[in-house]
Amino acid sequence: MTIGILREPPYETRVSLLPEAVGQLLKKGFTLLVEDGAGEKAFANNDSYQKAGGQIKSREEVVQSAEIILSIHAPNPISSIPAGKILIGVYFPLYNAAFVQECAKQKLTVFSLDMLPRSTRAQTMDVLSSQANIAGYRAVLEAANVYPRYFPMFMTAAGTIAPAKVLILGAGVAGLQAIATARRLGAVVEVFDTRPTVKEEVISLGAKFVQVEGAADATKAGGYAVEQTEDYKQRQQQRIAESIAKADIIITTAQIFGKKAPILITEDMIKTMRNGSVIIDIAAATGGNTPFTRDNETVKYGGVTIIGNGNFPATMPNDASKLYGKNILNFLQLIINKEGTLSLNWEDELVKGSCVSR
Amino acid sequence: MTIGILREPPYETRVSLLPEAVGQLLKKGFTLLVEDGAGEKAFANNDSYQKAGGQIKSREEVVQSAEIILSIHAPNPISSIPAGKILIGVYFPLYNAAFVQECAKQKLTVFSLDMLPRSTRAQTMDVLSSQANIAGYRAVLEAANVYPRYFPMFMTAAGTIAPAKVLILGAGVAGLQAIATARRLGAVVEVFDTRPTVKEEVISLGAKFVQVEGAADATKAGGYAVEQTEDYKQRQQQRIAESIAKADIIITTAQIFGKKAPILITEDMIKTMRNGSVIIDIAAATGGNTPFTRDNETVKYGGVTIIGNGNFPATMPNDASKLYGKNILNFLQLIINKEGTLSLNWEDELVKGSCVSR
Amino acid sequence: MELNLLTLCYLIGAITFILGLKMLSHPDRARKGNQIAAAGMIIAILGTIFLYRDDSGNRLHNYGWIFGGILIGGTIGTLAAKKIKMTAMPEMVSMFNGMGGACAALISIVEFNRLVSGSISHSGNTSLPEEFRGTLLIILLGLIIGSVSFAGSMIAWGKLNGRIKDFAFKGQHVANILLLLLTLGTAAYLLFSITASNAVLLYGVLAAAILYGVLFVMPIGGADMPVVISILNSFTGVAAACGGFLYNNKVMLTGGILVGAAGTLLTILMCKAMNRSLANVLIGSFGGSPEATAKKQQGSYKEISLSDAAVVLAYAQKVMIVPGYGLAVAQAQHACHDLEKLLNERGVDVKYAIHPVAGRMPGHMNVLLAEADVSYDNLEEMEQANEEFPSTDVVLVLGANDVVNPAAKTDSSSPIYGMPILDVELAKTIIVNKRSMKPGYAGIDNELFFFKKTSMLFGDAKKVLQDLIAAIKQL
Amino acid sequence: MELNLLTLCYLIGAITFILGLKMLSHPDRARKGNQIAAAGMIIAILGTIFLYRDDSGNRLHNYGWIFGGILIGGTIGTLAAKKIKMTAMPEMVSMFNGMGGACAALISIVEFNRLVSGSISHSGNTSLPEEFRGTLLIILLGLIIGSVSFAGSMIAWGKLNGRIKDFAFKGQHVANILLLLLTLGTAAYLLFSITASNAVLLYGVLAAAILYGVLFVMPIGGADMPVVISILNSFTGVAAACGGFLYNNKVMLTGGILVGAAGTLLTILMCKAMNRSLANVLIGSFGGSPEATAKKQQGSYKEISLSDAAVVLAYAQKVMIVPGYGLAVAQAQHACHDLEKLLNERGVDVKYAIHPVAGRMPGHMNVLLAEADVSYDNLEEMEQANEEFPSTDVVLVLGANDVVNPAAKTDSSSPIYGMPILDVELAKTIIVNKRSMKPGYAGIDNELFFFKKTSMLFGDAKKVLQDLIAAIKQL
Amino acid sequence: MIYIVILMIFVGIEVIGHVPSVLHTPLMSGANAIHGVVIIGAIIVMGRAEPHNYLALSLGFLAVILGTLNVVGGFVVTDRMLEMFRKKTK
Amino acid sequence: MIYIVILMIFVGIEVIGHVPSVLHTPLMSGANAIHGVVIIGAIIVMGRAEPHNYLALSLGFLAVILGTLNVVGGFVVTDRMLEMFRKKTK
Ligand SMILES: NC(=O)c1ccc[n+]([C@@H]2O[C@H](COP(=O)([O-])OP(=O)(O)OC[C@H]3O[C@@H](n4cnc5c(N)ncnc54)[C@H](OP(=O)(O)O)[C@@H]3O)[C@@H](O)[C@H]2O)c1
Ligand SMILES: NC(=O)c1ccc[n+]([C@@H]2O[C@H](COP(=O)([O-])OP(=O)(O)OC[C@H]3O[C@@H](n4cnc5c(N)ncnc54)[C@H](OP(=O)(O)O)[C@@H]3O)[C@@H](O)[C@H]2O)c1
Ligand SMILES: NC(=O)c1ccc[n+]([C@@H]2O[C@H](COP(=O)([O-])OP(=O)(O)OC[C@H]3O[C@@H](n4cnc5c(N)ncnc54)[C@H](O)[C@@H]3O)[C@@H](O)[C@H]2O)c1
Ligand SMILES: NC(=O)c1ccc[n+]([C@@H]2O[C@H](COP(=O)([O-])OP(=O)(O)OC[C@H]3O[C@@H](n4cnc5c(N)ncnc54)[C@H](O)[C@@H]3O)[C@@H](O)[C@H]2O)c1
Repeated sequence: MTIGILREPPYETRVSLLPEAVGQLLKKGFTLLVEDGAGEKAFANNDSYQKAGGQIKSREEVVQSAEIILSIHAPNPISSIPAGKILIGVYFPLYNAAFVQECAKQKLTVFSLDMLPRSTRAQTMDVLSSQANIAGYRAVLEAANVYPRYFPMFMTAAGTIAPAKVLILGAGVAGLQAIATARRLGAVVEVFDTRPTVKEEVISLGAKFVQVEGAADATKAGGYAVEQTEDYKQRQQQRIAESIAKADIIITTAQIFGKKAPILITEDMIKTMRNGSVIIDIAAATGGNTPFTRDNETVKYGGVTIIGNGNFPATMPNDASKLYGKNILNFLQLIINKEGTLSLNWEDELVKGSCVSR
Repeated sequence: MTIGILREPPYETRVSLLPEAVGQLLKKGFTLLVEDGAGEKAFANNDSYQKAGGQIKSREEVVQSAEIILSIHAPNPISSIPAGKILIGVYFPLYNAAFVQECAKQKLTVFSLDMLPRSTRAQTMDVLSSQANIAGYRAVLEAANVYPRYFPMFMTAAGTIAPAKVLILGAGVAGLQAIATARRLGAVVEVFDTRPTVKEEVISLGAKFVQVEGAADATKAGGYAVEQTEDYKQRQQQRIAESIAKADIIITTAQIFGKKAPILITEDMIKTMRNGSVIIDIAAATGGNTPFTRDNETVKYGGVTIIGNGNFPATMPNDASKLYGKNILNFLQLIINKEGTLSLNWEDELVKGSCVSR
Repeated sequence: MELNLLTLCYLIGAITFILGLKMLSHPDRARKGNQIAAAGMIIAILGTIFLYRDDSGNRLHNYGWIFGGILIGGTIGTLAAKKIKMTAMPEMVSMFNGMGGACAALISIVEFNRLVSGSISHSGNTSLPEEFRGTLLIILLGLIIGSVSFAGSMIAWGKLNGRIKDFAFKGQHVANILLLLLTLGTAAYLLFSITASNAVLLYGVLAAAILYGVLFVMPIGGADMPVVISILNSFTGVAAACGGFLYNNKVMLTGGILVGAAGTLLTILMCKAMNRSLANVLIGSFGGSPEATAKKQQGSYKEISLSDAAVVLAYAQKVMIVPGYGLAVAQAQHACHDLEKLLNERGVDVKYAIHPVAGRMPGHMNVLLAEADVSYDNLEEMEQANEEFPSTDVVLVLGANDVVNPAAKTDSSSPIYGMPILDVELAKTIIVNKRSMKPGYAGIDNELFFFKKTSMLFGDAKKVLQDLIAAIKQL
Repeated sequence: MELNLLTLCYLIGAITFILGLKMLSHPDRARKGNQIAAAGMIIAILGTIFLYRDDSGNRLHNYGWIFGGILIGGTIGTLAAKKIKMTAMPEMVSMFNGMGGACAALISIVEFNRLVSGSISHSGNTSLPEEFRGTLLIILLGLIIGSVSFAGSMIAWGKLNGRIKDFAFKGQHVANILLLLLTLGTAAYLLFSITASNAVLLYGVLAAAILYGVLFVMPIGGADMPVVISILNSFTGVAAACGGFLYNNKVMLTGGILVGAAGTLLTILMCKAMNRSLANVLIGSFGGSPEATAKKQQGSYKEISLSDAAVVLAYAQKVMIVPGYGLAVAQAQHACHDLEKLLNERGVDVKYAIHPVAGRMPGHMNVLLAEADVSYDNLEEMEQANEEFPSTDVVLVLGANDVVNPAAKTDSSSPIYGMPILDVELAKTIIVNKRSMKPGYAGIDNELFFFKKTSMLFGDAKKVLQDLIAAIKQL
Repeated sequence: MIYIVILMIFVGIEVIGHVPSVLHTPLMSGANAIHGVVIIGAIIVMGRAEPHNYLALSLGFLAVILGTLNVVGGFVVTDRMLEMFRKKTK
Repeated sequence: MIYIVILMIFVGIEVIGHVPSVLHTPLMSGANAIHGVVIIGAIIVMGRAEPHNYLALSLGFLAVILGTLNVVGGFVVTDRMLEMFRKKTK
């Protein structure tokens, strides 16, 4: 079987498979076609792909010869992909209905890994987890870099520096990793989330959880957050407002699966913040958790810097690609049998769940 | 007495005294003149100075009326400062002989705080320490931000990530803080320095010290490094070469007081490094520890990113200014008596040591 | 200051008993202690055989019988003790204890007859001369205690090897007390108004005591047998001490009382280790505690006490720690690292087996253990760890659940079916620490906890680890 | 089974002595234990006075004298014990111990005379009848041991309150042994060939024993006196036990032997705590150890033992930890945090006083303690800490030196003069942990270590902290 | 006598005050062997039984056998149990 | 007697096996008070001295005084020492 690796659009630095993963697939008898310059920005040049056994081809050639085509973002235009191919990537179909329709038109079999159920079994191919983990880590590093003060506490001959106060809104995978990283750097961390079970998880990372009573029960939504009542939202905003006024750094990750991200930080709240404070909005891709967030942009509001970045993994392309590639390898094992031929088990909820067009 | 705070040159973000320190001096009966926009980039606008009791003036007014003039970098041109004034800052006279002569010509009394002896007593006014500490911290953050992989080890469903290997060359104040920060982020840290006493200090921070035998004895040089013999340099380079080939991140801080920084990483060594590796050169201001270092520039050599930054404290202007200001306050206590008048005790080695022109 | 050779032998015997018992309470010296006590015993026995003189200075006779008896008893005892399987040892102990009790009872019978024939029948008295009252008391005590101990031990033995089933009837508690009173009453009657004719009542006492012993042990559940054996053990000790009074024999007296006292304390300690009171064990059993039965229904897991876990860990060669989300919840990373260091100091090889999805975020365990400064070199990835489990003595699972659930391999209907897990069951012993039998993230039960090799160590991970550390330090 | 009221009194006495001593070895119950033993003693004394019958069944007489003596002794004893200063207690103990010894010796003298007049002079025998040989042996032993104990204790008492100076001559070691042999020889001679005429030799034995006691203690240094007192204490115990043999009095016997055994063990434990052997204490003293004098020249600091430090910390209300570079070198941050938590659990308030330049880089202590997860709230800046020191019971300095050097305030010629320091000397007690008396970064000596309030606890910080934790857990 | 009893009780309690609970069973077993001293009583009974007092002889003989069983079996079993602890003497 | 002596030695050693070293001095002092039992000997001497045996009377009297000193002083001093530990019973 032939697998093709496409070069991502210019704004993306990752690649769906690194040379090291290419080598593993070759051993299993696959042929690998790599689009020219696909891994360049992820510190994997054509040479290294060739050394691993991949063949460098033009995009046209890859698209034509490969049976399975890997690309993180949807290839543009989708019509450039011949019918019958299998596409694997992260296409966010819930935010992109047009894409799904086009795929169906082209008769493509498309697996969007963001649609995998968040079950324990799916974890090895759960790209949302592996990439959100990076997002949480990088968001804190970004914040520390932009913040004009120290994170850790210092008592020095030139005076005492208080530790930075970090507030994290939304403790999914990204939020949890942000907690861990901020604590590593010595910050004092407070966390908000609407799902009540998160409290224990937050405490297990040594941070403080500030609970707003009366959240809607999310346990039935398969681990994802559900939308909350108006009253709850108000009380939450009030409670958050208090913490925001004290925070030096805010990292927001609150997303609701398939919906626009909720606004958690209003203009008034931002006004209460100290000069030099930083807001990092990981939910920027789905609209952001502040009214000013713009994806991939740094906005200044008064003395507060608001950085929207929905694609933090791209800031750490090598490891991000490595983990993404490992997820892909695991997914391929699911859809390809031991003889190396395609075998799609539509009974399997992972296969069924992740397929958006066939 | 009147103290003036100058606005720094455009490349500097710090300011020599923040509003909070202004308040403290006012209480002691000083008058404070602040150049328009002096603290802007350090997140201290004119308003906040005025609230603290300072008077916003033009540069001309400040220079004329103040008896003591504070500026981190030397005012340019120096001839703009009227004779008889006292200047306090960090002027690196050893690298800038012309400046010293000009000051003498202008009949200025100039204290350059980098010339303070590095004694226990001088620590409260030791700007080199307080700023180098920032440099070490920021250098690691910068490296983590540029490095395309994780620092900490992770064992996840999407594969295991090995911890980043950080090599730190030179374990002065900046180097030590770099060790601490890199270890906080979960990296594995190795350290080189020529001074043998540093070994214990490095171990006290949980890092590994790789000793090159036969360093020249530096104990007599007042804590600063001395230049080493040719033979030693060679063996050192060989030993370093081995570690460099393995390192993902290198942070170089090796400086020799009053001299050009030694070249520790040669071109050949850089070639052995992995794609995506990062070198942060804190010694960039005095020439850098690699042949390619350029101060305040990011250079790419193959897959290796070399960042030269001799002024890391400027990347964290608020706390950097706060600590600098505290150093200045402590130094003022030394040269001003309880009645609030100048009293220069030339017997005191701190006063004597730091004065470069009178 | 009556010093002669026999006294010396007895003195040595008594001292070795004390020393032996003392050494028996320390793991490293226990075996030596046992041997020392045995040596002392031999000295005391040989001394008795060859040096004993009765009040009128006569040597013992009937050597043939004596040596014959010793030979027979010795051979059977050695063989039985050597052949028995390790797991059947407690029942063996119970049996031997019963033998001791029977021996004491037999002695009492013989001495009773001697007393009756010597002081009443032959001397023509109708009642016992006052000065023998004390002797009679001791004889009767020895008889009763010895018989109860004998009968109880035999029942305990039968229960342990499964030949005798639990048996209880309503009101048995009251019946037992009545029976005990009857036994003591008859004995008291004998004590104060013995005549040549009512002397046979002795056999009534004997029968009643045996019956009491049977009824006493009958209703107590098999799991509590060790406690019962321990009590009966101290009974036999007291019975032996009665012999000591009888013959004014110091070594019997000291040995008997020593065992009586130590046995009683030991019984209490055992109950404590099981977190129950002695009364609860002995009486609570009547009717069967509902708690215990409830546990049984859900399958049977077994618990391990802290100090047992401590010994198991301290004497292992290689220990693998499997951290999970519970370790993070308890924030027990530092305690865990401390345990690792402590075991290392004792020469135990300790590694961590990190499952990729342990915890609640990718790399959760790495973050956690890095905080406690656990060396990266000691962390093993799943594949690596799975290779090492077969050569691992003890796996210590700390607040992990799903990641060690064998259902992922065996039960295709399980929601986690197909997920690779840590194959901890390949190791020799598994100790699982969690707070309860509640499931983990995936919400499913874990068969591992019911495996034969697995023991549960309930409690908050931090507390448990701290206690473990303290316990290991005491070893 | 001789049970009468007096026996019961004595039994109670013996049991209370054992219980009392047992409780005395646990800090929380020590006081109660002492009181129990005292109560038992009162019972035994009253029992003796009112219930004692001699062999022929006579009551005691001379009540006036007896009560008079008790009244006088009791009054003096109580007053002396109450008035004495806390610091002078050891010498008091020594004195009382001497009294006990003297008492035993006096009893021996009286009994000797009774024996001689009863069995030799008055009965017309020329030599002692064989059956009294044992009694004589015990009398002589009591005399010698009692006298040595008396004389030694008085010397120890004198040394402790400074009235008697160390005194030794060349060959004293040999002389002492000869004197001892002489004493024992004379006693042996008396034992085997006593007649009415050579009975006065007894006083020779007495004198020799007293002289031996004096010479035995004379050369031993004041610092080792507690060990000596402890030995003499167990001597007196044995002397009292001799009395027990003499009168076949069980309570004297048990009490005496108990003290003799426990005292001997205690002596050994004391030597261990000082890291010396008993022989070293008793013999090494001859000629004075050069080590000790070397220490003295450099000024005198005092060391504290681990377990003392443990008690001082565990029973404090408020402890302030001053971390320094040494803590980092030892990588003892986790152990330090553990100590903090342990003390917290015991209700002790623990804070850290962070000096701005402690360590070797700005914020070194913050980095270090953050690694061990010490809460930021427990870190106090220098100014804040200096305000709290006066209300602090114990300051524990861990590997810090320059930052607590008072020379910065007092000695204008010091290179660190003018640097603000942590004023630890304001606290009640200061314990300093470092590995030696070597100076820190600034290379200057630290007067603090020689302060009266300061005790040194030498060793690697990590090791010391771990040991401290273990010691506190045992309390 | 009464002193010996009381002291022995103290000794018994003190001596095993700090047993770790793994040692409970071996300790019990060891104690079990120790109370086998009854055998001395049996020997005495046996040794002074009149040659024609068959009751005494036979009961005594039985007592000796049982006592020996207790002693020998007890010590051997204990020893076997304790073998487990020998593995590593550390 | 010999049994009592030996058992007592065991008890003595066991009982103080685990003293923390701060308690060394109070423990010594308490033991010191306990060996004051000699006073019983003194009382006996005194109590059965013949009214005219002045040597016995005076020595006995002295012995009673000294013994009482030992007992009373010993206990009281120990008690005072131990007051220090009362501060916090925890
Ligand atoms: N790693 C990830 O990225 C990630 C993300 C989301 C979900 N998950 C899922 O989380 C699970 C991880 O498995 P796991 O084995 O680590 O955890 P787990 O299966 O959730 O089990 C944790 C166990 O720890 C026990 N526990 C909780 N608090 C404790 C305490 N204070 N002391 C002692 N024990 C305590 C609990 O039992 P008691 O209540 O009886 O004490 C519980 O059974 C997997 O199912 C995985 O799929 C992982
Ligand atoms: N903070 C900064 O930025 C900075 C930078 C450079 C220099 N300094 C200077 O460093 C000094 C800091 O003061 P400090 O009190 O923290 O340290 P210090 O004065 O250097 O004293 C440290 C003490 O720790 C003891 N020690 C070393 N290793 C130990 C171990 N393993 N266990 C126990 N004790 C150990 C040493 O005594 P033994 O050898 O007897 O054990 C030493 O006396 C100041 O003089 C300061 O000026 C500070
Ligand atoms: N089974 C597995 O092994 C596995 C693996 C990965 C993730 N998960 C689960 O999937 C779930 C989603 O994880 P994710 O990282 O993709 O989450 P996400 O990115 O969808 O959402 C991020 C977080 O924002 C929170 N949030 C939403 N609205 C909010 C609001 N108004 N205020 C505050 N917080 C708000 C959510 O509760 C969530 O915790 C989690 O429960 C996670 O544990 C499970
Ligand atoms: N007394 C005090 O309290 C105090 C306060 C601050 C600093 N200091 C001391 O001052 C000294 C200088 O500190 P700094 O941070 O300003 O140092 P620096 O910036 O002058 O030099 C940085 C480090 O580079 C090292 N170095 C020089 N040449 C090297 C080479 N060829 N290879 C490897 N390493 C090389 C030096 O040894 C030094 O450790 C240190 O000893 C420090 O402890 C003392």
